[in-house]
Amino acid sequence: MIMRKALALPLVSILSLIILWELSVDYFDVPKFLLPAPSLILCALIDNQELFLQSTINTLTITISALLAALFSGIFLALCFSLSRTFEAAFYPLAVILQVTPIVAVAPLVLIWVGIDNVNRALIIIAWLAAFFPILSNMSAGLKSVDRTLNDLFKLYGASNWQRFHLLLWPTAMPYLLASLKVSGGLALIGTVVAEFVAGSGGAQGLAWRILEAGNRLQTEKMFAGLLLLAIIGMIIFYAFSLLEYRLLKYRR
Amino acid sequence: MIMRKALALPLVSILSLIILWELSVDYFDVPKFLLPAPSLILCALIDNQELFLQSTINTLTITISALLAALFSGIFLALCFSLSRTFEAAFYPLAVILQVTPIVAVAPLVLIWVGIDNVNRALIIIAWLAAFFPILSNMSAGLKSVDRTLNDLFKLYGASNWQRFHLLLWPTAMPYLLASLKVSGGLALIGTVVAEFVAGSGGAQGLAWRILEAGNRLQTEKMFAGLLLLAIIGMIIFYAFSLLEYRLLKYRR
Amino acid sequence: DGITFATDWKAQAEHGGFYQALANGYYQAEGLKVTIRPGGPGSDNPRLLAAGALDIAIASNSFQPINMLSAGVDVKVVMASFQKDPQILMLHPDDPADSFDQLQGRPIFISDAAIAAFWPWMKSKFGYKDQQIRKYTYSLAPWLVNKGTVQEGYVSSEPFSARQAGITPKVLLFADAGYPGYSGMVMVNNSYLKDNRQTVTAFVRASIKGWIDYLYGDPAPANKLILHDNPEMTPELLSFAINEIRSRGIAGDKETLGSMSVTRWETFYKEMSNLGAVEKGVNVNNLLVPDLVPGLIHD
Amino acid sequence: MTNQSITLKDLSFAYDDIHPILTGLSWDIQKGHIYSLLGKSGCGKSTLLRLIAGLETPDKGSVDIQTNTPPAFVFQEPALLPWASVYHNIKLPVSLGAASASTAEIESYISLLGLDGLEDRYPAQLSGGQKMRVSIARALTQKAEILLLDEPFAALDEPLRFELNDLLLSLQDRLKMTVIFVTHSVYEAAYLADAAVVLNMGKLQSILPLDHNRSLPSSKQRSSHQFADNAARIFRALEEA
Amino acid sequence: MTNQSITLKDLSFAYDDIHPILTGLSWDIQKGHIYSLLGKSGCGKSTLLRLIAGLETPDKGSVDIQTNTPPAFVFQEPALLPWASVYHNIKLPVSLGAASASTAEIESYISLLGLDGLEDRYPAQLSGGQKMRVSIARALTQKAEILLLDEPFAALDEPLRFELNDLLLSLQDRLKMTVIFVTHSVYEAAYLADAAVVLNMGKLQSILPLDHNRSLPSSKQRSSHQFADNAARIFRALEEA
Ligand SMILES: Nc1ncnc2c1ncn2[C@@H]1O[C@H](COP(=O)(O)OP(=O)(O)OP(=O)(O)O)[C@@H](O)[C@H]1O
Ligand SMILES: Nc1ncnc2c1ncn2[C@@H]1O[C@H](COP(=O)(O)OP(=O)(O)OP(=O)(O)O)[C@@H](O)[C@H]1O
Ligand SMILES: [Mg+2]
Ligand SMILES: [Mg+2]
Repeated sequence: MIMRKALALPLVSILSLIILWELSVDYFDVPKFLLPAPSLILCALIDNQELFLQSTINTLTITISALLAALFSGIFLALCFSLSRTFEAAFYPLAVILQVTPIVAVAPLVLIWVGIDNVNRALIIIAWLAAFFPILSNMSAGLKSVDRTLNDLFKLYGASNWQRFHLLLWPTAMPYLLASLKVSGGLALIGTVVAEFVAGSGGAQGLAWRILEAGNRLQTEKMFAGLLLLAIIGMIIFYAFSLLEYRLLKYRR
Repeated sequence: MIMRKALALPLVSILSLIILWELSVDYFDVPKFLLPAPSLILCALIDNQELFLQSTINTLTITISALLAALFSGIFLALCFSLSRTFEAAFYPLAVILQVTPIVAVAPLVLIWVGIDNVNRALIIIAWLAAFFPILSNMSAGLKSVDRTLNDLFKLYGASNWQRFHLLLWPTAMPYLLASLKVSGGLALIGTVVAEFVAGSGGAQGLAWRILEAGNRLQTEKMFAGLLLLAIIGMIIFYAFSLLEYRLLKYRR
Repeated sequence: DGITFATDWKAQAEHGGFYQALANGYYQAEGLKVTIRPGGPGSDNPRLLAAGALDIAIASNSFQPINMLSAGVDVKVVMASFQKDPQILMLHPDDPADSFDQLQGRPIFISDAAIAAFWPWMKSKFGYKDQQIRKYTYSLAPWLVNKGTVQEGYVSSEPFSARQAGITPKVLLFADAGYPGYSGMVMVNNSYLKDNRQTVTAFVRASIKGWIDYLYGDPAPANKLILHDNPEMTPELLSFAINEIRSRGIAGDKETLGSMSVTRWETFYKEMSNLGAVEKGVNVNNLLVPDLVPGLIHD
Repeated sequence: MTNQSITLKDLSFAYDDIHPILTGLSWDIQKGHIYSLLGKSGCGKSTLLRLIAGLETPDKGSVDIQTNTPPAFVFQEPALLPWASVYHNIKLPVSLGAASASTAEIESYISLLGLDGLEDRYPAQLSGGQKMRVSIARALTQKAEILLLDEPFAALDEPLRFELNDLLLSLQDRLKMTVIFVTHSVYEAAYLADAAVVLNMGKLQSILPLDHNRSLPSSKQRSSHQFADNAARIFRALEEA
Repeated sequence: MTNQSITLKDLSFAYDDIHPILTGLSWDIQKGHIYSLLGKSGCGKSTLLRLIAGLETPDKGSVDIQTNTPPAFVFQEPALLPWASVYHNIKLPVSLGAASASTAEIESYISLLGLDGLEDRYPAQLSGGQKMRVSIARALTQKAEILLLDEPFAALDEPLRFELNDLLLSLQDRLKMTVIFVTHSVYEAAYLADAAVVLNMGKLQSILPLDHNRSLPSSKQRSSHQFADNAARIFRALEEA
């Protein structure tokens, strides 16, 4: 029941938004290059479905790779940080620097580093840069929230670091990790798009390409079709993690 | 003692990185357009100090405004979501859409909306878009982590919503909020820079312009001076929140 | 009342004429209060103009106004700063190639704007493939370290930066290979034009005067403004750029500076629409205003 | 009839479909009486208190409370705010407007519970018994008409427990509140309660009225015949369960 | 000498500079004995157990343990993993390789503690006493040589408590482990312990050896003269504190 409601309501809200949009574009006579009507966007999507499908697959592939990389690296770094205060003090600043360095500025460096023929690798690295920090930050906070007595219990049992991690730290940090995944899922997606903007090649054309090309030609309905696909992917990622959260945390309280 | 160590180590690690950098640029004869030596960067910074100071102030102003806006809106939305499942189901998707929409695509809309002459307002809105989602997501997770018995206690006392918020929910969610602030602080900064790229007119003089135009003109040491300033601001924001975290959570366990 | 003129990048020599007109008071003499609003990589003049947020702005290339027209924006082009588009491809000095058609299969660093505009033309004209595209995000570094790659740019800008890095590149000008577009055009929202014909006329007159003065007189007043507006600009780059514009005839003859020909627009459109680079069924004549400034538009 | 403060009628409750906890329980709780609630671990004592407090909704039946102030509840766990000092934890009902104790009163409860000097500590810096005492102090500041205590003294040493038993009696004597307290100590029940109530199989198995001679000093009462008799009767009732 | 399993020498410990908890405490803990540790709430009993277990480091003095397996510890709070079922919580020491109980053994402890049918529940779905029993079961599966129990039975009803007391005695009889258990119940101490130890003002105030006639059935023992005598002696020691 709850799940059905949780599914129905967003649909209803989005649908009513779309209807409102369609009507007000019509009513206020909004120029279509500013905000095209949803019906036009849908047409653009259907007219170019094969193109969009391929682009979506390309973007999605990079997004998922980057998200996985962010997940593993974020968790791993957070773990290292939790094991050694010294390591944390020494390397956290570098993570912060990576986070606040504009992607346009690093993109050329990344491209040079991986070689201009490995565009996809460059895209993954750039999208990873965008996605990994929330996971690191939240995982660190999660690891710090470990219950003192449970910690003592594990000490008492002489648990190995690995046991401590997967039986105590991991489940403790889970709510934090899940919250960050919802953030990083979106960031990996948007990071991929930005990466395609700054480092993409003409070979594998992701959604960024579609959006940009359409935008440059003022084919705004086509551009919005690309944005729509992005929104849908973002939503799928977000609700997948929400579902996971619901499943995993159900028995906690 | 702990605090002193926590301060000294990052400094040491950054310093040794810089020295390594200087030496290897020299040793490997790295062309300066690729990676200028730290000494050159410092010179560029000093030579253009007034310019950089002004740019830093501009960027910082936008960043802080956007971060504050993200903080209040994120917390407020998360609260509304926690009060009403219906509201959450209806509006969370919109927040997700906002997160995954590329800034380049929305920038013109924002610019048109606030008026082309209110560039700063457009910048704040765009940077806010980048920063607010982690706060919302973490705050939501934090609000869900409320202890059941404490919740019962407040119910029993007939606490008002406001009391429940500031005496129970707020402190419960604090560790989550602080983790997200570390993320959003950086995102607000980088969001400001991106906003300056996409919406700033060349007249507005934030750090983005120093970085982009210097990069374009291959004045790489000047570009890195801009990046350095960004890194420093990012670090200050991050460590300010870390300190706050340390202070606020000291007595918890 | 004032008039805000939006350019397509930070202040540079490519906007020199407008700055000269401003600096020497040519606009003022016409009774105009002009503000120049520099653009950047994300500035989207066509969309802002289409949405009515801007009235008058630079069109970087001939594609922009045509795309606007085909999207249903009522826009007019009233002058062209450059008769030749300053777009180039740049090669490393020791590169064996010395013409466009020898660059098939080579990685080309090319900006988003160019991809949407020139790329289809280059593809069909020289047999390039999408796979060659590498994004140019306003840093020459990837090109500099990768011998054998090709770099897109402006004749008046990128070669200078390359020289700063110790490389004197080979330069291939699109226009020399038959690219028929104008550049640095002034485009105006037609509804604005209707109500402010006098103002626009005066603006064009003053701007042309500024350009002539900038290229053939003393460019110092404009340069001072440019250097002030853009701290990364250098006097050396400015004089390099002016020299390139002059010596390559980018702005055409002194006498016909600013003018456009209907036939050339039509040629451009025919070629590009045949390539599929722009939509079919647009009448480019609708872009032009024949007697706004007498003699500026000819057949 | 007018001196009934709580009426439970035909209460049924279950957390899930398989294990019924309460099955048609009825109880007329008299105003100003002290009840001790006994029963096997896991039989539903805490659940019953939660139902009375309105923290759970019965599946069937009704809970009827005639009172103006919210009941005071000492949960089985201390339930303290980890981020608030001992003092602020105790003051919580006052801060929330659910009670109106003066600073002097709050301080007197702190003293009575032996928490002097710990006011500025945080819960994480307290021993188990100290935490429980903070929770008791918090409930007392409320000066509620109904007191629901879930094993409040289980974590305390015997002398302190005796002291607090007497504290409760004297407060009750003054304020005439209705007290229901869960305990596992038969002797505590025998000493404190006006009636011992045994919960078993989802119903009240027996309600044993107990006699006391409160005029005697407490140590005398604890060694009196009456006391031994009370305890024996409770033991017997429990054994039947 | 050889039958000492733990030696505490001149232990001092404090959490902060102002409140010393232990001040030069010494204690020779005999192998295979059951000690009950009594003392005022907040006097440092839990802290002492933590020191013995090595969870705190003494400021001065030493803790010397001759044992191969880690001690089993029942904390004052249940300390269960909220995300693990009852069964997996009990199995934790085995999962961590700190003990090697078979599945049958684990199930037998579950039965002995009356937790049958609750194996798949999560801690949040248990009553207070049930949680504590899970914690006790977990400690027992460890089959450790040293058992440190911090008020393990405080949350349990008297009949169950008696049962578990006897379970502990029979296990001890078989396995000869050293047991230190904190309790507030003088009667429990009097029945279970070989010696009652009173902690006061940071030192062991007294160590009272207690006599039992374990050949009698438990109910007989509980009403024996010896038992009453043991209890009286402990009461007296506590009063001195
Ligand atoms: N983290 C801490 N910081 C400061 N003081 C503490 C801390 N933990 C415990 N204390 C203090 O140390 C003293 C001893 O605590 P301990 O938990 O050992 O008492 P206890 O004898 O087990 O009491 P109880 O019977 O109430 O459980 C108490 O007065 C307590 O306030
Ligand atoms: N959230 C829950 N979901 C399912 N069952 C629950 C839940 N909470 C408690 N129970 C079950 O309900 C029964 C009654 O629990 P309750 O806490 O009322 O017992 P109790 O009498 O207070 O026991 P104790 O003396 O051990 O505290 C127990 O068997 C328990 O397992
Ligand atoms: Mg209970
Ligand atoms: Mg204790």
